[in-house]
Amino acid sequence: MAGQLSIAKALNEALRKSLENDPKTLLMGEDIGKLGGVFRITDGLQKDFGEDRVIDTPLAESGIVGTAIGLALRGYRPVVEIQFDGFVYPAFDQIVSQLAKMHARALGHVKMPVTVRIPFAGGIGAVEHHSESHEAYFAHTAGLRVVTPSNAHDAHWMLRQAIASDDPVIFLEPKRRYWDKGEVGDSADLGLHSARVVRPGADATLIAYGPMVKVCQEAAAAAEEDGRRLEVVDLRSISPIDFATVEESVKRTGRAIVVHEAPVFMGLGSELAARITERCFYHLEAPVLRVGGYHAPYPPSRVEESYLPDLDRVLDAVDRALAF
Amino acid sequence: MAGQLSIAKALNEALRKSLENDPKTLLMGEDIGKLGGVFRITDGLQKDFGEDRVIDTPLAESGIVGTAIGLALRGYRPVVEIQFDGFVYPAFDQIVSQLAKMHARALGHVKMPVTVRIPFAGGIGAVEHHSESHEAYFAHTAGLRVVTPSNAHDAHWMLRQAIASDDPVIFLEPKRRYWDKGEVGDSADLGLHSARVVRPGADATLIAYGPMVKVCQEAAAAAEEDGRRLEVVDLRSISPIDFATVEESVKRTGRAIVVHEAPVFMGLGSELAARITERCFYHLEAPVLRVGGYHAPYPPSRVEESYLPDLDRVLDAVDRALAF
Amino acid sequence: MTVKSTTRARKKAAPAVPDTLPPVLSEAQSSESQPDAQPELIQLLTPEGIRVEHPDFPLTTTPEELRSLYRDLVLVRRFDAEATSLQRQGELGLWASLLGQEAAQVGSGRAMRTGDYAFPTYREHGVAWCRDVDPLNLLGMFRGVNHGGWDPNEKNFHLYTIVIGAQTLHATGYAMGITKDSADDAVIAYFGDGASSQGDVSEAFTFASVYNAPVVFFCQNNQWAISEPTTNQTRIPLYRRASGFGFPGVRVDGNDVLACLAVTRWALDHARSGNGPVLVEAFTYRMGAHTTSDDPTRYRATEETESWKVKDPISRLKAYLEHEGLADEAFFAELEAESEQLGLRVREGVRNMPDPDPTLIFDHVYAEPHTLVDEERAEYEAYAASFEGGENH
Amino acid sequence: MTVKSTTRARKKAAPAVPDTLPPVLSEAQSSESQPDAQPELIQLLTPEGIRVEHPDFPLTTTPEELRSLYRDLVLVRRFDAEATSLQRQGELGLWASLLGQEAAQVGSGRAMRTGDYAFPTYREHGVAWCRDVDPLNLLGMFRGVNHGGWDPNEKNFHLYTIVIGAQTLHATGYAMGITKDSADDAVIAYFGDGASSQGDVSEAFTFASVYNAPVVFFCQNNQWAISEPTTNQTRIPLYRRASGFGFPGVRVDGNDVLACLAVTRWALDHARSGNGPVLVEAFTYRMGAHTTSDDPTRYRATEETESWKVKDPISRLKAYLEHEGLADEAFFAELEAESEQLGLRVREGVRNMPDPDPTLIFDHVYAEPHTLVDEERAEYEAYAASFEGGENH
Ligand SMILES: Cc1ncc(C[n+]2csc(CCOP(=O)(O)OP(=O)(O)O)c2C)c(N)n1
Ligand SMILES: Cc1ncc(C[n+]2csc(CCOP(=O)(O)OP(=O)(O)O)c2C)c(N)n1
Ligand SMILES: [Mg+2]
Ligand SMILES: [Mg+2]
Repeated sequence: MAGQLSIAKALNEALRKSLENDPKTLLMGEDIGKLGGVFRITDGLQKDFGEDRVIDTPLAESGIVGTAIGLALRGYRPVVEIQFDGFVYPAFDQIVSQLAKMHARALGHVKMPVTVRIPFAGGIGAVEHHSESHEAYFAHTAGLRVVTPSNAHDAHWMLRQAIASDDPVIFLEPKRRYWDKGEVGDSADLGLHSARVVRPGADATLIAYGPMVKVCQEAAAAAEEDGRRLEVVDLRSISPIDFATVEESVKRTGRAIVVHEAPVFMGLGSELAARITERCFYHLEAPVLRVGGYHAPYPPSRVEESYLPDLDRVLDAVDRALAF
Repeated sequence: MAGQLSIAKALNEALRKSLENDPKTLLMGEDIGKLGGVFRITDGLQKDFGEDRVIDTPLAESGIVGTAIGLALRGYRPVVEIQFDGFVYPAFDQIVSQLAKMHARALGHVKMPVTVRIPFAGGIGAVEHHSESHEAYFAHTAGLRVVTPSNAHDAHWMLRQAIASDDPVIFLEPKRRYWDKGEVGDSADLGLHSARVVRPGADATLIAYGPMVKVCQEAAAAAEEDGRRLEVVDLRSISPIDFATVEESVKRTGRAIVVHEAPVFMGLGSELAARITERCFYHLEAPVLRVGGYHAPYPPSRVEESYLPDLDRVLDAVDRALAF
Repeated sequence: MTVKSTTRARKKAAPAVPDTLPPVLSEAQSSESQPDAQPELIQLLTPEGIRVEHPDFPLTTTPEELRSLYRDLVLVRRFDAEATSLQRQGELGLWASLLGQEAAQVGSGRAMRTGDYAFPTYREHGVAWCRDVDPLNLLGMFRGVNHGGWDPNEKNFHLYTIVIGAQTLHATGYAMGITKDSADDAVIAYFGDGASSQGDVSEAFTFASVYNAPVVFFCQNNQWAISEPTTNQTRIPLYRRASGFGFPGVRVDGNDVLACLAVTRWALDHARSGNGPVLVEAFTYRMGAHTTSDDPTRYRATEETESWKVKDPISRLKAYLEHEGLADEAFFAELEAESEQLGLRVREGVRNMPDPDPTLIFDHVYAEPHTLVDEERAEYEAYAASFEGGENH
Repeated sequence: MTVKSTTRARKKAAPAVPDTLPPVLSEAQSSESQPDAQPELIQLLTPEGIRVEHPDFPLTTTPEELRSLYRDLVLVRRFDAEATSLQRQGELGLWASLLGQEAAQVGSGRAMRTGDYAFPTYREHGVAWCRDVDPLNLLGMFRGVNHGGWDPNEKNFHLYTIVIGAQTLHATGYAMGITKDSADDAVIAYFGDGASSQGDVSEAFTFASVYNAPVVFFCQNNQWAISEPTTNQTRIPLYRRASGFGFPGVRVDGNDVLACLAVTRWALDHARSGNGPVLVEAFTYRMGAHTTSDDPTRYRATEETESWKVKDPISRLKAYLEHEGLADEAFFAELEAESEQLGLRVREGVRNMPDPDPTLIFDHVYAEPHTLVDEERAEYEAYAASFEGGENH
């Protein structure tokens, strides 16, 4: 992987490599063929691997995931693209009742190596259903693995690891970061489910994933000007969560703020806050604070800036945490 | 409501009263007509109110909820029965993307007075998909209200309040308590979204809802023998949560244990723990502990007793909380 | 000029019924397998602007009505073009153009009675026009100031639905309500060729059929679902889907406003008279991109698009009006002026559309009070106020 | 004895196509609206046990084959009866009886080749039998010791699926894989009349049709979906659903094992030969309750059930074997003994089925290691161990 790649391109290369390395790998989804997907993540792949391996499907998400399950039973390794976050719900039953549970139902006799790629979250000025963060639904569902990269390197390697996994993986792509560029290394330096401290600090820990990692990094940089050293943890994996890394950090800093776009109520932040408090009770100087979306449908794009956590809201939470 | 009624009968009476009081109220679902539903909650209602108001639908949950939305748009007040918890997922898109969001999408011009009744949770020795606790999915979804009664009185009055509500309500019926009897009072003594302290205590607060309230009450009774006075809060409403009542209790007791059947990871307990810690940080003697299901598909019935929180697991958590 | 129609549908590459079929099946399947066995495409006005009769769908129109339909087509196209250019100017975030589908929408829209109800997708700007919905209302969601937000009951035109197919169930439920009310209204559910694959649409067919609901399923088969041709959704013509659910399906020339009017009028009357649902497949073409975000050069040949230009819905009606002397130059000139006016009004209306206050986020989550929303609103307001005093970080 | 079939389907109360249909539609709809226009119900053996020929579905059988089919029917029924009584004795939590549907299941099951694959609902015990799945395997989920748990690839018999219709998509995906492998296997997807309303089933029809997948959709229309008659799901015969999706549908007498065998064999060959999917509707009857939890007296008349008794799938084959002298008393006696043996084996097998260790909960959540599951398992084990030392609360 020479030089700087956008996240989009890093994903495209990951799909290409996976198709090259394993003839059983298939891509399925709406408009992923000639169009290359609405975000061009599958650009050029149908041309190179054929319609048999890069499959434009009928417009039916339950059908896509359901037939992917059948293909997996036949020994294939399907990688499904859901066009936008808001369109995965018609497939919810197939994901939650079938994909997630098949391995257990079969007492381990069958495996479900299906990756479901979903461009998720907001910030792109889109119409309804195109900006949702629904990771909490999937994280609560046993049998699924849920991950999301925040940079090109992770995008590439985590997608390859997800496809190679024998378990179903919900792979959430932070769509507003698709065009962010970064160096993609020659190998995966971490396991699929490890968190990464992306900025060291001592005063408080910012915990984020996917699109919010960048916001937290910016917030940490801004805080530094005020003499506050914020550590930033990129979770990378939402289910399972690498609590060892999180715990180690929070025990050092004594304060944690979780940041995500999804509504705070019942969001990932609640699990992190609950478990961090359990594990670090005597180390916490302040309650774990949460910055996230409101308990409301994702709003029209002209007000999404007010809905989405940004640098100011993160720093406001830092202020509150430090004031305890 | 003279005398003791089972929860099942209290619900049946609530439906009857709602049908009597408002000609726009309709019941829809699978097998709710002649059969009276698999749990007989609609017993006798089709006979008395006709096939036009108590409607046996085709076997298609998305269709049921989707047409209920259309009926609501036409001025009706549909009450939908989903036969079992595990069968609501085919309707997930209609619930999450349509029912929950229609009012906001219309800037308030339309209302969605649709009640979705779901017999939920486990403990009845059933086969797969018949014992699930999926309240977290619905609670995380803005636009829905989510409630669950734990006794006959609440079952009756909360269902009537839910049906009267102009917002969509997910009404979760603790199926293993259907045959528990209790006095049903002459009027609703609480709003739909108020919690209730069902047993006062000073040493720790047990927080539960639906089927787990009884378990917590039993645990509290057992603990009393050891001289421990446990307060039990029946949340009744899962979304929104009556945090005022919770907060008041935990500030008094200094310790809280949340109990639910759903998997702990990303379950209601995480939100309660996170928010209680935020609100009661300096009052907490111990982290909020959680007792619930494991991160696994609901298991075969012969081992469900090991999956479900019971008196011993609750008391074990109380021990741990008190040991802090 | 009026001649007998001999039009046939463009043959799709549906697999022929294979030889291995036993005779009893070949027979049973015959109407499905041999598209030429009967007239598929109902047409009343040829692409050349020649009026033809169809024995089953007689239509009498006054010159005034014809001019009025023409006016609708022209103004709807004008509005659509204006919206496309407003998107290019950055005034809208996105636009889903109806270019090429004006006749399907105006024909079906004008077939409706006042009490009838339409459930659109996100592309039915022409139907909205016929329902007298202010065009500016449609632009709110594309500008990003709301998700629709008009009162659907004001004009019996439901909010745009983006999740493919979901609205067909709402339409069916609404139609079930009409039956319960013993009203003689009917409903149209719009959807696309791509949408036909969604489970919700089939479930809507089932509910409508079982409850005999007065709903017309109006499928605009514009040949494409973003980049996927209709052959990705079905191997036989779509109108035949209905027969599998026990109700009639017809294919109409979707670029022929008169045929769309006549067929939809019949279908609505069929439905409102207690005969249950009908599927109308309007065979048309999406002349533009899927939306302003799309790039159709990646997946379809320009020749295909060119070949549909000669079937343009507006020019054929214009040719007819001119040949038959049903409209004079003054009419066309006035319409041109009205069209400019409309463009201007839309342009100015959009530019003056205020951004909503951010507290809109909290306004309509619930119809009744909700403690969590109230708290979050209060937090938000306090937080926002902390900036107003100039106390930024 | 062999005569020409004149059998017709029991007429369902489907609404006639209304008068308002324009001629072109009445014509197009004719095959849907006039069930008598052609033979609907394919039958090779009458309820009286008389062998009839169907021109499209010739079947030659040796006496041995016939006896073998009879044996299947009897043993499957016996197994089913045993399971029902084991449920009554508290050994099973639930049982879904196939009583009355033995012919549909054995006929279709025996039509499969070894390489073919079946995707059952929760009632296909007879198909499992034909696939050589140990009957005890089927009882695990009904006893509550697992959710199925057999290896589906061992006998090409997928796990039971309880969520209605979901397995039709798995079957279709599997069949798409067969095509990719250029194999000449085929798949059967079982589902019920009630399931036909689920969006997933229609989506499976679409995928199968578009990809020309080698899958036979085998609908056992047993007239009931728990308490709902088939008229709650459709107003025309179910086999016609297929025509709306562009592939053939046939209705076979589901109580006639020979017809089910012949039709399914044809359908599988049709599918495996690259001709795409087929829908087979096996017209049969659920003689018992939906499951042991159900009480059919609440919703259906005993006369109806009685009227189906005379169509019993086993007695008609027995009558044929006897009339034609194809089986002697020794055969029936041996079978009776074998049947008793089976009952005994099942009874003992179930009673000796051990309860799983509770840590089963954690065993197969994921195929690869998972920190949260590992932690919870460790917590559970520590907690459980605290009791073993006798330290209870
Ligand atoms: C459930 C769902 N999946 C995917 C999408 C994304 N999407 C929007 S429009 C579209 C194509 C729709 O095609 P068609 O139904 O033919 O309507 P048309 O756009 O041609 O009018 C797709 C895939 C969506 N809106 N909803
Ligand atoms: C999605 C879903 N909804 C509801 C149920 C509950 N349920 C189990 S069997 C059944 C009836 C199925 O009828 P049919 O498809 O005709 O099959 P049969 O039981 O008659 O074999 C219902 C409603 C379910 N299992 N799955
Ligand atoms: Mg289209
Ligand atoms: Mg049935």
